[in-house]
Amino acid sequence: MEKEVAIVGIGWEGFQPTSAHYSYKEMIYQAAKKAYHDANVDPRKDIQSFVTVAEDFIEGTSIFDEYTPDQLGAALKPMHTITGDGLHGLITAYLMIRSGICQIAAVEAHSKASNVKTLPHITHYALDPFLNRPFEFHPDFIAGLEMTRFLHESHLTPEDCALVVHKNRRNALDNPLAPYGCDYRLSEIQESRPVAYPLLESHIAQPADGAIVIVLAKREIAASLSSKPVWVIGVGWCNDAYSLEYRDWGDLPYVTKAAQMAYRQAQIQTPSKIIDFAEIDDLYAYRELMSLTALGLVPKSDLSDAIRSGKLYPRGDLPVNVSGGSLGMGNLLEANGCAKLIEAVLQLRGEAGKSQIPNPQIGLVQSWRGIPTTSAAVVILAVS
Amino acid sequence: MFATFPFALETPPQWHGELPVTSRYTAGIALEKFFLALKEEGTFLGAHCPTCSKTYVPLTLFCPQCLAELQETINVGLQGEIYTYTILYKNLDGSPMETPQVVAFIKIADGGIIHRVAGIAPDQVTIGTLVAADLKPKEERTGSIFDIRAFKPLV
Amino acid sequence: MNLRKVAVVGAGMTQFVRRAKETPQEMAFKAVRAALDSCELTLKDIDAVCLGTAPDSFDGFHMNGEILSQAAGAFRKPYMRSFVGGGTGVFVPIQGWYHVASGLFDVVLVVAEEKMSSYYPHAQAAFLTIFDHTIERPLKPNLLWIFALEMNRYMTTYGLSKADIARVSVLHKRNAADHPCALLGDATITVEDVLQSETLAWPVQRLDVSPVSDGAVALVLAAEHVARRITDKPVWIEGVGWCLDTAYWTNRDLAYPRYVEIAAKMAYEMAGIKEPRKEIHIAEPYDPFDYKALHHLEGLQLAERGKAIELYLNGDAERTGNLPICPSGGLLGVGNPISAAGLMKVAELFWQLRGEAGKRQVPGNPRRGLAQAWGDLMQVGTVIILGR
Amino acid sequence: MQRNPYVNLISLTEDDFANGNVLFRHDKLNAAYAWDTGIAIGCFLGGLKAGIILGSYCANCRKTVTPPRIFCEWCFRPMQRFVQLSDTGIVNTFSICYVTWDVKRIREPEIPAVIEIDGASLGHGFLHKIGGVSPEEVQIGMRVQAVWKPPEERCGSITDILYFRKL
Repeated sequence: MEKEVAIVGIGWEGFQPTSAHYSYKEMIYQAAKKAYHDANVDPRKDIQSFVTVAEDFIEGTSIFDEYTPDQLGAALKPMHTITGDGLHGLITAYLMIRSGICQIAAVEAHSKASNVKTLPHITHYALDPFLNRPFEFHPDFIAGLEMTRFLHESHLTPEDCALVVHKNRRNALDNPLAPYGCDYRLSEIQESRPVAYPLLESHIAQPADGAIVIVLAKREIAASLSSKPVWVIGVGWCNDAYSLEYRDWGDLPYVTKAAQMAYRQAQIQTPSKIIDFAEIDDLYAYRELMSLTALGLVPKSDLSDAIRSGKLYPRGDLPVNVSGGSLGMGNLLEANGCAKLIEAVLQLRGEAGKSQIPNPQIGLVQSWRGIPTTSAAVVILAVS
Repeated sequence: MFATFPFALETPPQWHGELPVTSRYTAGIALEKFFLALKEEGTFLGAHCPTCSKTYVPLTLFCPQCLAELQETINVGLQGEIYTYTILYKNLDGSPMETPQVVAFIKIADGGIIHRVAGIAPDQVTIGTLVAADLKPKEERTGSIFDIRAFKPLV
Repeated sequence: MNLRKVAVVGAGMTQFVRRAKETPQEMAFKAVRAALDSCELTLKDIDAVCLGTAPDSFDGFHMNGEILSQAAGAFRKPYMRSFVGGGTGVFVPIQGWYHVASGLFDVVLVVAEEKMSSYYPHAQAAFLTIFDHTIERPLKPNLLWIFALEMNRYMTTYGLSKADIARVSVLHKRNAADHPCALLGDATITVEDVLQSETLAWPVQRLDVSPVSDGAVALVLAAEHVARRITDKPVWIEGVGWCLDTAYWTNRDLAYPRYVEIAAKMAYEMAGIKEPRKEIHIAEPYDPFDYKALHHLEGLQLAERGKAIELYLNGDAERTGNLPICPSGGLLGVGNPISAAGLMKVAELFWQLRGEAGKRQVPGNPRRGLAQAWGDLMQVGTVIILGR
Repeated sequence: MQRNPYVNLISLTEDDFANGNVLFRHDKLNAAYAWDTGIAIGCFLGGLKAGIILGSYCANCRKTVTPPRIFCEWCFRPMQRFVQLSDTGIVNTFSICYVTWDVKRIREPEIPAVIEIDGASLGHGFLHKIGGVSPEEVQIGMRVQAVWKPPEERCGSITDILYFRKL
């Protein structure tokens, strides 16, 4: 197991459906100062490289990169933007530290989803202008197509997906960061409005605002900064065919590839035995089940049993999305992966409060950039 | 400590704006050829990659898997099968649709087309149903995805 | 620092044109294909892909990085897009560098693409929204404003004349006449032509500005042990540096790019360069406007403050001079498809240092070159140093 | 060189589009936002509505900046307080712009400028326009003053200042 790079500080602000009291800069500043305090670093002196993840059309600014440095203490420092999920940003910091170009790096991810008034229209602009856009379908049709094929191949039912919603929203009640906690009855979930059959409104993570900052450090100094460094022992990321016409609808080969890369690095042969808990993509409830298989954690044929037996609940053998996931914490756009990473770090440090699972050693975090992408990232964390 | 300004100010909580983006896209080398064939010949074209043994529909200039420039164009007809589908209830702006639509990915060779399915009740649609593109008459075709009215089950 | 050695082993680029028929994906594919062919590799040999493209508004796709992934060779491969505005073109090879230097990958593709003509009717509209949404956009600023404001501050601070600055445009556009991919090469352009061109936003005139264009460029990077197998002429990445200044651009000294200085010093330190003016043999500073080349040469420590123009006045900047500047023809001559233009400069160094630059070849077997790009609100510097 | 690394593209003219020689399609992004102004910019806009220009003071750096923020980007400490600045200043730099963003000629040139605001630390200002003066008269270092909209027309916007005039 490689212990080259550790997470030495985390900070967050939110998560809430709205955040009108702060501008995005002010919101990020709150998260940053907490993370730097947690890592015991001064950004102006100690941090050598900074990364933000953001997309222009979500921010409403062309070249949003311009507005990233000040709230992180990164002015006149090496800083760049990655247009990816927060985990891509974290992996970027990890790569830079391993390359030797820096020893301490910070990563920031945020969402001001409440400020974006036309998100489906913006997502629509990511589709092919000749083949897909002329229909002007709501982009959730893509999730509908994927869910149908996945249920067909896995012999699962919409009820299995509703159980995921039930679990994650209930988990969220124990997570102070999560605004969407609720102990729903299964019937309430199943009676929600259809969006793109078999996808229901209740299966979809609702938008939320928030900011997250994470500080990473090289092995030699990690121990001096943190009494509980959380080691990044494996990273993987991958894309698949972008075109809707050329992709695989029933599987997530890009999640599998990303996971295999991370497992190889972490020297994990049988992840289902080694991973103590997982914080994974659940932007749509069926994606949690689909990802579990793609990650090699639960075979397709065992998924229904896994969700029905309690295995995936906080006290089960493989707790999944103890944080409440995106269904419970909200869809934080590019910050989704980092929100899950926060939970994983707190769990491994033993600081997860009511959500704490007993003595976890190795956790897996996985994210997906959402519709219509085929872009996933996986990070495996460990304490010793 | 941060002290706020000593007298009350009327502070606007939000500032409204837009990101104006107006685009003129070319269909490009491959899709232009694909749509012209649809318009003129009433057929779909695919591109064959001999290395990967794949035939991509719609036509592409390059193989996404090995990045070879694809020279071989194959006429793949108008038929395919429903590989997956959904019934869409929501418009792009989030409002409910008056009549929910059946949208499917029609698999053709190693690619396919996303389009509406017609001529079958939504609750009768199943994966594996064989369908064919229902084209507009030639004189009405413009080289667009709407040259296909919908896909209909084969009888 | 004991860093893993990384080489550039292949490069390819498309022509830079005003309006391409090809889609952004098709353009990226063509550049990647040419880069792979140039070093006789296939996509199987590629471990990961790094991509750069400037604002999504140009190509006209939300998440443009995702759209381009398939064309950039990222099918079932690790893939990320980096973004530092106009600085992106020189940042992508830096991103490629840290991918390889991390030890996780041996061969990485680096791709930059821009199709500005997709923004219709006018690509400049994309720049209206680079300004602060609340306190600047209501004034309806356009891109020319900030360049003109910076140029005026720079000229006034150092007492430079428009006629002197025009020499930059003339040299670069003349150089570009020898580039097979150039959009605006002109072997006969004169200072008078520049001075008589239309005044857009004083002091900026039409021929002070690089043209809006479409194009794509790709490089192949490899770790040392692989690079030596692929080619007997590897070109090493000796130094990288980047720096982003505060977004509060109206609180800064616009006459001097501190951020370029810091980025350059980071790259010089990594490359072990103590006297850049002696140790850099070719410079490709970023030149979207003619004065910017001067501004950047000063930030790069290749000229004293206010004195970069002397390199042009005394002939040092010419291909046969002591410090050839933009032998490619630069953005002013080859064209400015934002991120692709930056990467074009790095490709130029690769060809120059291998002695493969054809009619553009700088004589005397240059050993080391520097490329730099710049972007955002006059805010970011990206620097790479290549050597053989 | 083993292979030609330069690849041709098919270059189109506007006529190719007009004459139907190329298949193309127009589209328009529908992207609307309501950005939270937050504490600092919210107060700045509130100040403009009240006819005053605000900055903020960093006790650590002993510096007053504008537009205001609640944290200092240089020392990363919280700022101490908002400060009312003067509505006068000097021209840091300017341009005389003869074209619109899409490079169409305009009759009356616009004069954008960075105005260093009196009361803020040296070199600190913001973007605005100069008016009520002929372009030849404008110089770097010129003293200027804000010309405000009448109070009833002010809405808490940077455009509550119409322009800066020569003093």
